[in-house]
Amino acid sequence: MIRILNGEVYDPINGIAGEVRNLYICDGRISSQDAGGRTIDAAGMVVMPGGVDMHCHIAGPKVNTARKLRPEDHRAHEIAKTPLSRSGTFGSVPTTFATGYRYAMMGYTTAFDAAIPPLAARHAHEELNDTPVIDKGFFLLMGNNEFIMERIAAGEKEEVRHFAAWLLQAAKGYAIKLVNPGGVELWKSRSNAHTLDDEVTGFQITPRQIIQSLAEVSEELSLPHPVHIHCNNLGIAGNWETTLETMKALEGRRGHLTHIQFHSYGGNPGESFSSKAAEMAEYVNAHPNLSVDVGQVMFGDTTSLTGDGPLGYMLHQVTGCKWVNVDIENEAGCGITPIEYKEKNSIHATQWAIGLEWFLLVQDPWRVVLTTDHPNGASFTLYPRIIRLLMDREYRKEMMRNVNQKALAQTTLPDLEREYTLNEIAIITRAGPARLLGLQDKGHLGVGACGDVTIYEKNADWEKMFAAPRYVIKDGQVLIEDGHLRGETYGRTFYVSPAYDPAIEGKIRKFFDDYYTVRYENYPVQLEHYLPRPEAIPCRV
Amino acid sequence: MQIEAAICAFCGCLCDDIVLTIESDRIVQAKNACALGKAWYTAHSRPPDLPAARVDGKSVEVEEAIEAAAILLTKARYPILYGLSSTSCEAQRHAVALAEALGGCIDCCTSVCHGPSGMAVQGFGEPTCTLGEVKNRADLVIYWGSNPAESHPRHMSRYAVTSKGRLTPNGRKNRTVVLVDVRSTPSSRFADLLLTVRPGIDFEILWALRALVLGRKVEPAGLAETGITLAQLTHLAELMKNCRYGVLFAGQGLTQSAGNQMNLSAAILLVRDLNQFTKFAIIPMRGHGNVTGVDQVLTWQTGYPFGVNFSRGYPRFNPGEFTMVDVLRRKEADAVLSVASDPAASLPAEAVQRLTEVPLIAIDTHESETTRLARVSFMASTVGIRASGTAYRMDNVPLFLKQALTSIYPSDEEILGRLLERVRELKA
Amino acid sequence: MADNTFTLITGRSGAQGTGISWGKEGEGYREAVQLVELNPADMECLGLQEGDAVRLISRYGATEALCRPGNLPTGLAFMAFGPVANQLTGAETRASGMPDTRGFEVRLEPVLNRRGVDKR
Amino acid sequence: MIRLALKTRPDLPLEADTIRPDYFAQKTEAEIAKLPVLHGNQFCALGDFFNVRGGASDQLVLEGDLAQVKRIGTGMEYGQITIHGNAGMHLGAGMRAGEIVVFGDAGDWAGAEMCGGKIHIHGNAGHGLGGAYRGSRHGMNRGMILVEGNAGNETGSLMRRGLVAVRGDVGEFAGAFVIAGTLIVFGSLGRRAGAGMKRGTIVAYQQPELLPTFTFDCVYQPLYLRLILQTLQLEGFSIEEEWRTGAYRRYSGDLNALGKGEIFVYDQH
Repeated sequence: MIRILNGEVYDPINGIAGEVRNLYICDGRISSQDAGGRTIDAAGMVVMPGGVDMHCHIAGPKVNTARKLRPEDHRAHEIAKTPLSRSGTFGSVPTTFATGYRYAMMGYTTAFDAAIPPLAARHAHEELNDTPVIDKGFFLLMGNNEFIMERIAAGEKEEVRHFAAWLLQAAKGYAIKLVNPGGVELWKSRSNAHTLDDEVTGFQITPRQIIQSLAEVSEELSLPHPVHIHCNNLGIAGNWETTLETMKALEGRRGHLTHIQFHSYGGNPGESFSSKAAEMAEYVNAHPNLSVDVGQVMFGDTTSLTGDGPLGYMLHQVTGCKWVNVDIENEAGCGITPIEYKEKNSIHATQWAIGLEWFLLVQDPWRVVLTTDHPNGASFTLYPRIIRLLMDREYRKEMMRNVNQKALAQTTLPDLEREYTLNEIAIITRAGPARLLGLQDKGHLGVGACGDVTIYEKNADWEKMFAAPRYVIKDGQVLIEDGHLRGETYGRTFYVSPAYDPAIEGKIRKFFDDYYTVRYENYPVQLEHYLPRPEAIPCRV
Repeated sequence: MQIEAAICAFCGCLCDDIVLTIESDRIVQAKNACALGKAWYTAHSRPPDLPAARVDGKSVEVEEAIEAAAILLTKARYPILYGLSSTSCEAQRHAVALAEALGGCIDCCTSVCHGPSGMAVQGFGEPTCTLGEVKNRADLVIYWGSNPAESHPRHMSRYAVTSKGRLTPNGRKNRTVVLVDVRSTPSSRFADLLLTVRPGIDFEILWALRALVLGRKVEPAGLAETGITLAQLTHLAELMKNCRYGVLFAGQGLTQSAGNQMNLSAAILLVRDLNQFTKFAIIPMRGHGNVTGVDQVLTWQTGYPFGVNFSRGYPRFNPGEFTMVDVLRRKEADAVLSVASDPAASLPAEAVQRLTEVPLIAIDTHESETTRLARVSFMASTVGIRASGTAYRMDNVPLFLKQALTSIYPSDEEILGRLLERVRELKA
Repeated sequence: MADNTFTLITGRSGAQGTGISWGKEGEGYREAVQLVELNPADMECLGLQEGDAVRLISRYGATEALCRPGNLPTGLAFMAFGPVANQLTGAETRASGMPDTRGFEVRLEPVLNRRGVDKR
Repeated sequence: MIRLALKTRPDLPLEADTIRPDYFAQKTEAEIAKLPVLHGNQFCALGDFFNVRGGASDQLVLEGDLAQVKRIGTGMEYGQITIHGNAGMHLGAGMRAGEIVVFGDAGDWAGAEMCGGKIHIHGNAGHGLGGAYRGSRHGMNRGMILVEGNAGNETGSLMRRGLVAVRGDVGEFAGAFVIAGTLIVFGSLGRRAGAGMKRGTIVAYQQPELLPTFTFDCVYQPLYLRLILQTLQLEGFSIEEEWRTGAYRRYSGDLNALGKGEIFVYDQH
């Protein structure tokens, strides 16, 4: 039991924006009753719900391959064991223990991996079980699933739905994720999808059909989080039209467009590169069915790791760096390559500016979420700096002076004077993502919510304030105090379990016999073995 | 009783279509298993004939052996944990924690099998795929320095050669199979093209192939020692460039021959170059049942796949410095814990010598050279037969191995878990 | 092979593989790891018949094995992985972690008046 | 000057990355003796293993067989270390400036990824001399390494700038994947030298076996080589007069990489 007294509370879901209040936590949850216990004097401090990262890459095959790929990125970035914590290494792709501790140190208590191939779901769960502190889950790659594509081609909409539900159950996943729909399949024959209406060879369908079918399935299954889309043509000049097409293709259905920064480029490949954030933000502002997370790029060395195989190859061609590609049978793919974002590079500077434009141009903070697409745009450890860029106009202008001026001048960023308020920061870092994820007891401090609370000491330097909260409380336990870990804990794994017609199982089994190398029986993840602290989030019909 | 879709964890193929017939707690039949798998199932379902734990050759309670092992290990100041290739990821997770708690080194059989592949990946990356893509798409399959007929007997039928898939409906007929080796093996008869090369010149051949694929000039003099003509190589280069989906399976013939990691670097660069023209993948022929899994576990816990040192309380990586053979040869190790491996029978004699000089603790599922040599030894239940747990196939696909028979010994996971707990107490 | 020098290749063999499971005391395993395969012409050159014992000497050590004709080029010798071959392999890894286990030189000397048991 | 004489031979690897002239420069004898070194997995004091004499100097003399002592002078930024005896692994790895002289052998990875300064090894060097650690984009990046004896595999691999000269033989893959820089080998150059080199120069004095992706260009007298040989002579390497005036066969490669690298082979005729 904990009492947090006299803090300046930011709880946007409950309409509280900086009021001085007391908070009580009882049995791990926010309570209306003061049941005593440890008292934290939060006078003069900022109190917020624990942070929620809705899109990062922290577990599973491509993350681990990226770790393996880059010993040079870990050397001299180690953390030693303590009596309470395990050791690990950092760099752009930290080890599991390091990931959990670091999120906690930053006041984040929930994170979702954004792209897990179902065939490797077991692997993702294993890693999440070694990721301390935070609650977690993952989105399941379905945008290039050959069973789904076959069923779409056959016009069997129902079967797509039943299969998607079966797959979510089998993998213990949380949401439907599309990555370059159709394009990853095409990459397996060294091609790619360039428009929403390209034909996916061998299946006689188009990316548009995949997007529409799975957006519909997400709604029909009443999944807590709508379809999560990484559009076609990521990173390619002129891709904004594809992104807008994708938004339109949703035809009013809910959809979350992820790392939108990477999809907001004007110009022509090899010739010109510009920002289309302003035009696109306008579209998003006018369409309440859409939400985005930004995928902010920050300057420095990082690792690009993506389920988008052809993108990985393109980046490797640009950088000449070492390159991993994995084609995953019947389902997905991935590409990995180190990348360094440089301030003076006109493309990189434009990308940096576009991310900030998105934050500053979307009017409704509930529909824009702070992410770096960790580690693609930058490490999640840079969130506090991004917060400062959003809250401190002068700092932003100072940073703008360091970047390629010609590139910057072609964006609207120099004209944007907006500064985020603490309440808006609370929205884009916890309340908003929790709501978009459909997590009812996350992202707020109302009675019954998880006892995840972050308490910051005020500091004129917002980066410093957000980088090192004074206290981080997880499920009612004070885990971080003055930057030190005070306890050892492992969080829950969120998943969904939508119903399906078991008649589909025979067809799936046949498909496995024909095309998979693992047996149907050996595919589903054993709940009791791989999810030691499971929490099924209900699908509300 | 019958168990369908059991998974054979002997080799890196992890064939998951085995049908087990069980009679009075013994596996009497393992349908679909190869000779290696049948031997594994039959041998590992024998009734126990050894005490669960021994200290100095005397049978003791497991608890007593845990105590003895924990004391030996905590006293050591440069202990090394080794093996882990034939156990579950759950056990491997404990092993890494134990190495960390001890401030020792941890290395797995990778360092003496595909460690060079790992180092090459760290240098250049890896275009690869899962075995299902080979089954569904590959029209050109190359085994280089590998003898799957004897090392991975079902590799060709289940995954790479005769299997049928989406773009390979006629199986073998849809594929060209190339074998590159220094000798003729039982695998040779499956090849359409057999290149017999001189030993130790794989790098030169791969390097020349790269040049041919890239359309560069090749000095024929540079091929003089290889046993292969420029014409033969040109033909292979053309096959590679013109296939739809090619796969190069890299065997220990590449990793263990002169050049080691550079041979694999050359192979990876060749495959990378080929991706300018077509789709091409490389897959290392990982040997033991879960040697791939230990790389995974070590990597997610430490950032590095093998050869890790915790002397400073955090992980560091350096093959040649923290790897088993080196730590033994230089006589640095002052205690050794071997898990699910038989270093005394599998490492060079000069390295094995050190095992006889320092406290040796062994955990294995059967008696071995190492358990016989050990001061403290534990018998453990075999994962996939008498214990359950996770294993990763050679293409990194994770599978859950179910227990088929009753447990007669504790599992590696349990033994390591208890050892870890005791070591932590002693260290506190 | 005037100087009796061969290049030794070690590797997996079927019998050695099943022996791993059966435990290494088994007859099959012991036989499998004690064989050295040579090209028949090389054997003839050395006056060796199948089952004859030979002494192998590398820069790292020496051991004895029984020879058998195999389908491999002249100048090459093959042994299955195992404790016998390990007497010949080297623990130097050249800063790679991988010992010298394949493709190194061995000298081969027939052991006079001693023959292994021919299974058939 | 500070003298460290080994008094207790470590029975386990001893990591002594605190033995750095730039660390010692501002410290007293007593403070130096208390600096931590890692013996196996336990931190001990430098004084447990060495007799320390002197303080407040960036001139260090080490005595004894230090083959088990790793990381001497890693990352050092100035000063001089003279070692009378052998040195263990990672000698001067990542050093930025200053000088290390070893009257004995050095272990693997001496001068790996160094970015300045000079290492002179009078005995043999191990593997990875001036090379790169696994995964790194480049190895040595400025500085000079001189070896009077032999060196092992991957000498100067992934070198980006700098000079490595070896009086004796080197192992395989010397100068592999070199980006730029110079490697001179007066003894025999092992197989596969210059594999994957983009630019840079390898000089050999015995005809090596070259990869099929190196092509012969011409015979000539590279002026720049004269300057380098002169530098080496000033450093105390004995240089034959005809090496400076003689002709060299030039091979270019690696054609599988950029192809702008060169291997010069001294042509006696």
